[in-house]
Amino acid sequence: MSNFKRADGRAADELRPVTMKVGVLKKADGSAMVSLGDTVAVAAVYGPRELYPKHLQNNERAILQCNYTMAPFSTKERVRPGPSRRSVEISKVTREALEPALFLEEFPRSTIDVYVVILQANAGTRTAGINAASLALADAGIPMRGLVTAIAAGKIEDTYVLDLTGDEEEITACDLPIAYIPREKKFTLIQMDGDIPPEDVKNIIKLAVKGCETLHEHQRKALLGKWSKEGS
Amino acid sequence: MSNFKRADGRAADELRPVTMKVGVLKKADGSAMVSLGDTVAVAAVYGPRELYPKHLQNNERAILQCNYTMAPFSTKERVRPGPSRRSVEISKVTREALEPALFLEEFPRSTIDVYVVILQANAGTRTAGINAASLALADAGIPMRGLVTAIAAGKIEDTYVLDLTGDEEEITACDLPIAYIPREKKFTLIQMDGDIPPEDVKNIIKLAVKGCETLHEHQRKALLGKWSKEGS
Amino acid sequence: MSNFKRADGRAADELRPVTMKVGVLKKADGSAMVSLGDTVAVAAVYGPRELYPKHLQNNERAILQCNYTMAPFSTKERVRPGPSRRSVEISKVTREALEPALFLEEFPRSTIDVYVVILQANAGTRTAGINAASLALADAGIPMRGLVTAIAAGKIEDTYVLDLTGDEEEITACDLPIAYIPREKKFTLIQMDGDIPPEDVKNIIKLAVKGCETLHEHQRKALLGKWSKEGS
Amino acid sequence: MNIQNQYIRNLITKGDRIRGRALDQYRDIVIEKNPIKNAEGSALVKIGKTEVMVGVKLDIGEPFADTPDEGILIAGAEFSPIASPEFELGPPGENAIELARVVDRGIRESKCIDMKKLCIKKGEKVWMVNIDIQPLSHDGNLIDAAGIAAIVALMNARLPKLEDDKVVYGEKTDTTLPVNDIPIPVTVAKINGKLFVDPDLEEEDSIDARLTITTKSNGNVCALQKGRTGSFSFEEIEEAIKISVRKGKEIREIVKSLKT
Amino acid sequence: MNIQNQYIRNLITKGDRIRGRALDQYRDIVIEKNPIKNAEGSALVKIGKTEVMVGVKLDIGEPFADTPDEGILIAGAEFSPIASPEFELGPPGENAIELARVVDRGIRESKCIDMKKLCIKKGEKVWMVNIDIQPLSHDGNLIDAAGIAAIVALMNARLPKLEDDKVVYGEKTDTTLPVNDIPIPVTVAKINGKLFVDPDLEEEDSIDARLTITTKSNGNVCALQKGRTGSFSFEEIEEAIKISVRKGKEIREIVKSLKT
Amino acid sequence: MNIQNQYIRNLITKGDRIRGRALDQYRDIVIEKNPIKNAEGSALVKIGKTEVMVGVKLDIGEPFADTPDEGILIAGAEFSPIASPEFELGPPGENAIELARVVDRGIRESKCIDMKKLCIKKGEKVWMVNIDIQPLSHDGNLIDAAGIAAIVALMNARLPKLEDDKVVYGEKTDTTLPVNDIPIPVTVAKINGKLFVDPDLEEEDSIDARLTITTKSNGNVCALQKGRTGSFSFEEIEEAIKISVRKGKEIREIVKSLKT
Repeated sequence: MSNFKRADGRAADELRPVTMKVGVLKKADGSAMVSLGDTVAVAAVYGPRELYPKHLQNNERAILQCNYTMAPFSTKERVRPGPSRRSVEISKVTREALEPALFLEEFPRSTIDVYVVILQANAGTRTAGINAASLALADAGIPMRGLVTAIAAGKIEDTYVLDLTGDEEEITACDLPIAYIPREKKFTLIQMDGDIPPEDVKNIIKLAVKGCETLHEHQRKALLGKWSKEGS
Repeated sequence: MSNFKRADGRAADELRPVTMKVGVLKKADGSAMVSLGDTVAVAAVYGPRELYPKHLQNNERAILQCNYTMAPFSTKERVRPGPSRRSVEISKVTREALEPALFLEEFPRSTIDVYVVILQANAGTRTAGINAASLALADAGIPMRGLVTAIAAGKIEDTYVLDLTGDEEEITACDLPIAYIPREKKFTLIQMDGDIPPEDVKNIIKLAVKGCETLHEHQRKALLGKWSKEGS
Repeated sequence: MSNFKRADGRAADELRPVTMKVGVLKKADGSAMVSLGDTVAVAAVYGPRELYPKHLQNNERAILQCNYTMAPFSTKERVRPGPSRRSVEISKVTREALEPALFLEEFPRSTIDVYVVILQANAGTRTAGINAASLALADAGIPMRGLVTAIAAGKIEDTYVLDLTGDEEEITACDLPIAYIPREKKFTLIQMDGDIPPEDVKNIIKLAVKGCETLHEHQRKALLGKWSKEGS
Repeated sequence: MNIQNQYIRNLITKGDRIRGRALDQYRDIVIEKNPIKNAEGSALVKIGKTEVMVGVKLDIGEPFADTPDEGILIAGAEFSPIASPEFELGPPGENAIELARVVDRGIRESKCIDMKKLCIKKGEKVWMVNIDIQPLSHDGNLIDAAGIAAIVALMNARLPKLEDDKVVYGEKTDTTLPVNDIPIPVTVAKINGKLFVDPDLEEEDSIDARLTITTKSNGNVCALQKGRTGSFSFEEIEEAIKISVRKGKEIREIVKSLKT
Repeated sequence: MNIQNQYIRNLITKGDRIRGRALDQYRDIVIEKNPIKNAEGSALVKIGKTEVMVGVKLDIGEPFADTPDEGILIAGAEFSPIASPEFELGPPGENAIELARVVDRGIRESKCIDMKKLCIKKGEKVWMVNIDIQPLSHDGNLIDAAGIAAIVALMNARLPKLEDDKVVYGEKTDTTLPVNDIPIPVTVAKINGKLFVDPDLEEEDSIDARLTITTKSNGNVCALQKGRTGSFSFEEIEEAIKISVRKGKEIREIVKSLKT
Repeated sequence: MNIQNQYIRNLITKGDRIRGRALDQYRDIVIEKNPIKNAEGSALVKIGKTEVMVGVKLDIGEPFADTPDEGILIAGAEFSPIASPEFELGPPGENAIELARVVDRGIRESKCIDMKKLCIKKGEKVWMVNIDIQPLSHDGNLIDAAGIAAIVALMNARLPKLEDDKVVYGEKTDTTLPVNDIPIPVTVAKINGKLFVDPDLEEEDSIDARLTITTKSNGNVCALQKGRTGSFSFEEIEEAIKISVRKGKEIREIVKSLKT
């Protein structure tokens, strides 16, 4: 391992400061806000509710619909409103990251709608969005096999690095985001941009899993906080 | 009051030359053409007719739909065809200006569709459009609480000025269009851009009401002209 | 007649090398590939199949829907994906060229869908597309009054010229594409850009008909080839 | 096909028309020049109850790479519901697009506008001629009405003022567009082998096919467009061309008589 | 109109409101300055359970031809479903467009930003001020919340760094936007002739009409917008203006108290 | 899940496949170089009954602000209904977008194209490399077919002629694109914990999840993309990478053998 020092003083396997809150949006059936350092995502969940128009209904299971959006002011250079190819792809992989955790067959003819908005972006927006969406699903009382957690990791110089910042993304040999269900030890999102040997891929995934386990604790606390508050 | 003289020689409280005709479009259920000086609007009305698709129907009342469009050649600099944010807003306030005059509850499950096209523009296009739309509704035989009239007024130097031209819009302290139902003394559209004390707002509205009363006479004559012609 | 020599050595009334194949696309109900020189069109047919949504169905006949698209890499300068005004018009005239050959009244409430993609373009793409579409309809087993054939002709210097190339289109006095049902001696597409006396129009159409008759032979062979292969 | 369509088809087959017109007879054509002040040129053409407004707007633009010394011609049509209950809001559909492209080709291919004279600075700045077609009432035969309105609007257009190679919007000069011919589209409709001109809306709903033939002053054909789902025989095409040359000449005389 | 709407209307007619507020009483207003690091300026405004985030982003652009020495102001609103089950994905609808345009006009017409100071090079480069409105929770009266958030975001915005007349994204200077007034929109709602401010969502669903009046520090009115399908009498307009001047002043004091 | 899907799943669970292939066996791969004359480079790749055409078109454009001395790579996919009754007309849906982006990332991250060599004038003019993916027949595993076709098309592309820094469309030079590696995507599918490659359409409709792994000549991984609504265990990921390195090498040999 090299002597690579992170600009923000974090250890290589350390997450940025994490904040998680549920029930932050007043009008949604479930909602959550997740921040990892300067990346802030909010998620709202509606449903299960009957899907219209009816010809889109599936008689055997609920449909999960996900939409990921960046607020125009969330980035250094303004984002043009409206869907982009990037946001369409992230919406798709977000849905595919969440769906393995749900019992959609319990809600035939229904839809569960998940909306993620990135309010502030400093790398890791898709994973922050998945963490928030997973919490919002739980907050909405939708039964789940387990919470979905997500984080990216990479490799800078010879060091495996967890939870990359925007500046670190510029110099990493790869950007590898995962979504992971700790209770099931299952990967539901795996993506990577980069150029690394297979051995590194495995090590980086392992590091990301460590990050997910920590995030899982944060998620549980956020939900407990809600429940204890509700119980009080 | 100042010595402000209008370029076209009108008195401060004088409308531009007004022409109003009903039944000008062959294919509509009701139609009208209104010109105020160089501003020319045509309006067509269809309905009440059954609304499709059915899931948009309201079982208790008719839906009023309005669309305002500028012909590409209507302005000094060509207008790009298709809706703009301006035309969407004007379509909305036009609908809200007309709806108080209608008995929509008499036509459940129906739609009444109003289309306004500006053929020539020299300021006051939204108000010309509302005047034309109101006439077209009457021409279509749709029962109304009263005709809707509309005009803008403003303030140039220290003079309150009725029915601004495009050149006058450049120098007015405010542009304040209203729609007004003379029979009910009700304001159904109020907008303003400008920077004036509250007292001026009131005086300008009063001046605009005077203009509306004159326009109301023109509208009644236009409809009488049609009816006498039909009777002859 | 002048001494105009064609750059590719063809006689004035000679087609470019023709290749026609049916059943080239694995997933369509019927398909064909047609090349005339460097112009290559593929067509796929689906149907007759029930039309959705149901309110678009015609209780007395099938609907024919046609779509003409150029692959982005088919031309010298890249074509932007998505419909253009040109492609919308060609889709329309393609439908109107094919429909007279079909017995749509035999398939009420159905749709027959024809998709043409131009893979390579060197003039004559709409006619190549119609030739391919007609073959694909036959390949799909859809009953027809006769095969539809199509070709363009023009006039360069004083010579009537069949099957223009892109370079020839630059210098022709007119570009006149037709679609023609040889079995019925009927013209189902006639378009022209140019500037020629009526007498020339007639002579160019006659030349194009000759081209269509040759193409008709190619079409029949392509279909026989298929059938003999199927029989073997 | 409903009863009215069948009635019209039977009549035409016998050589008669619902409103008593001859097969080769247009409805009354009324043309108004420059009704729109803000357009550089405009025309309102009425053919019976069909009414089409065309406005010509000029602006400065960059020429196409392959014609660096030529102006640009663009025709578009907006089918607003004011003209017909069959028209819907939204981007132009295939009928509006076909209409605009047929009008565009008639003008363009006739070479009635000297596009090279519309070059301001080669490769950089040329005049863009926007022809915007706005039907006000659709009672059949929009193509001919739009084509006539387009050429009249062009003939009566005046260039706007330029300052520093920028358009001063709203100020027109006395310079007219360089228009040197009058292409006229004539649409020939067909029912059961009978050809006739200028179908009204009820007739249009009953026809098998139509062929629009645009001719120039010298009798040359500059554009053809077959429409609808029927077909033509060679003899019918021949006949349609003959009709269009003759009727085109008549309409061209009406247009010329305006030019004072 | 459902039973809850009728109940609300009956209450208001008697001068009462569902949550016990006075007719001229806003819900609690909470304002957070610059919560968004990547925005040049931002504000989160909560009025009761209504929450609106506004971010101001600055970029360089070409000025409009008719104002070559002035910056450009653009306001837009995205109604994401996170804020309300009634909002749908897709391009902004008429309510989002109206909201953005009313906010835009209040800022623009108040002349609170000196647009000439936003000119970098006349006719070529000026600052473009993007005001992006993102509701987080729609519990009624979005217009006032958005208008307040917009002016607070503008007041707290700092220009980004320029290098060779290009923006260095993400680096802010200490230079603030030249904002010299605090326009405040106050929306007055009406039920059965009774006027009241700051309708919550249930009230908003029950009203006849609304009138948004944006006022400046000197009490001048800089924008009016009537909404919904009811109407106002002259006396009601007079009264609404009076209310808006008074409430605008109160809200302006809250905004001013932030500026430290 | 229908009976056929269940049958396929049962087979795979036992290690068998409907067409008798081994789990790690691709269908026959047939590659045609440069079938499209007007493209600067092109390839048709058939994997069994799946066929994908890719065309590479080059044009001049402005570089991105943050990479002023690098060319631009753009991949797009059009899912025309000619390739499958499941494809619909209209703008690219999420599957087409994902396909194009996975192909794009495989090329881009492998750094197989030296983007700096595509700079013509720093900050002003660079080559834009358009990779357009057009499936002709969708019988499963479009990603691998498209990825192979894309790299073959790039390897066989020649730059067009330039005159005054403008492209002379249709004239190619002898200069090839600077391509120095052959990234190959291998999609590993999963049913009930069994991993297998190159699912055909029926198999694809039955899978739990897929993982596409793009590898380079040196065995490095340059892109990963998990798809579908199932999940993977760590051991499955390890195994999938092993498979993809091995199969990627085999396919790379096929691609290399073409290059004569």
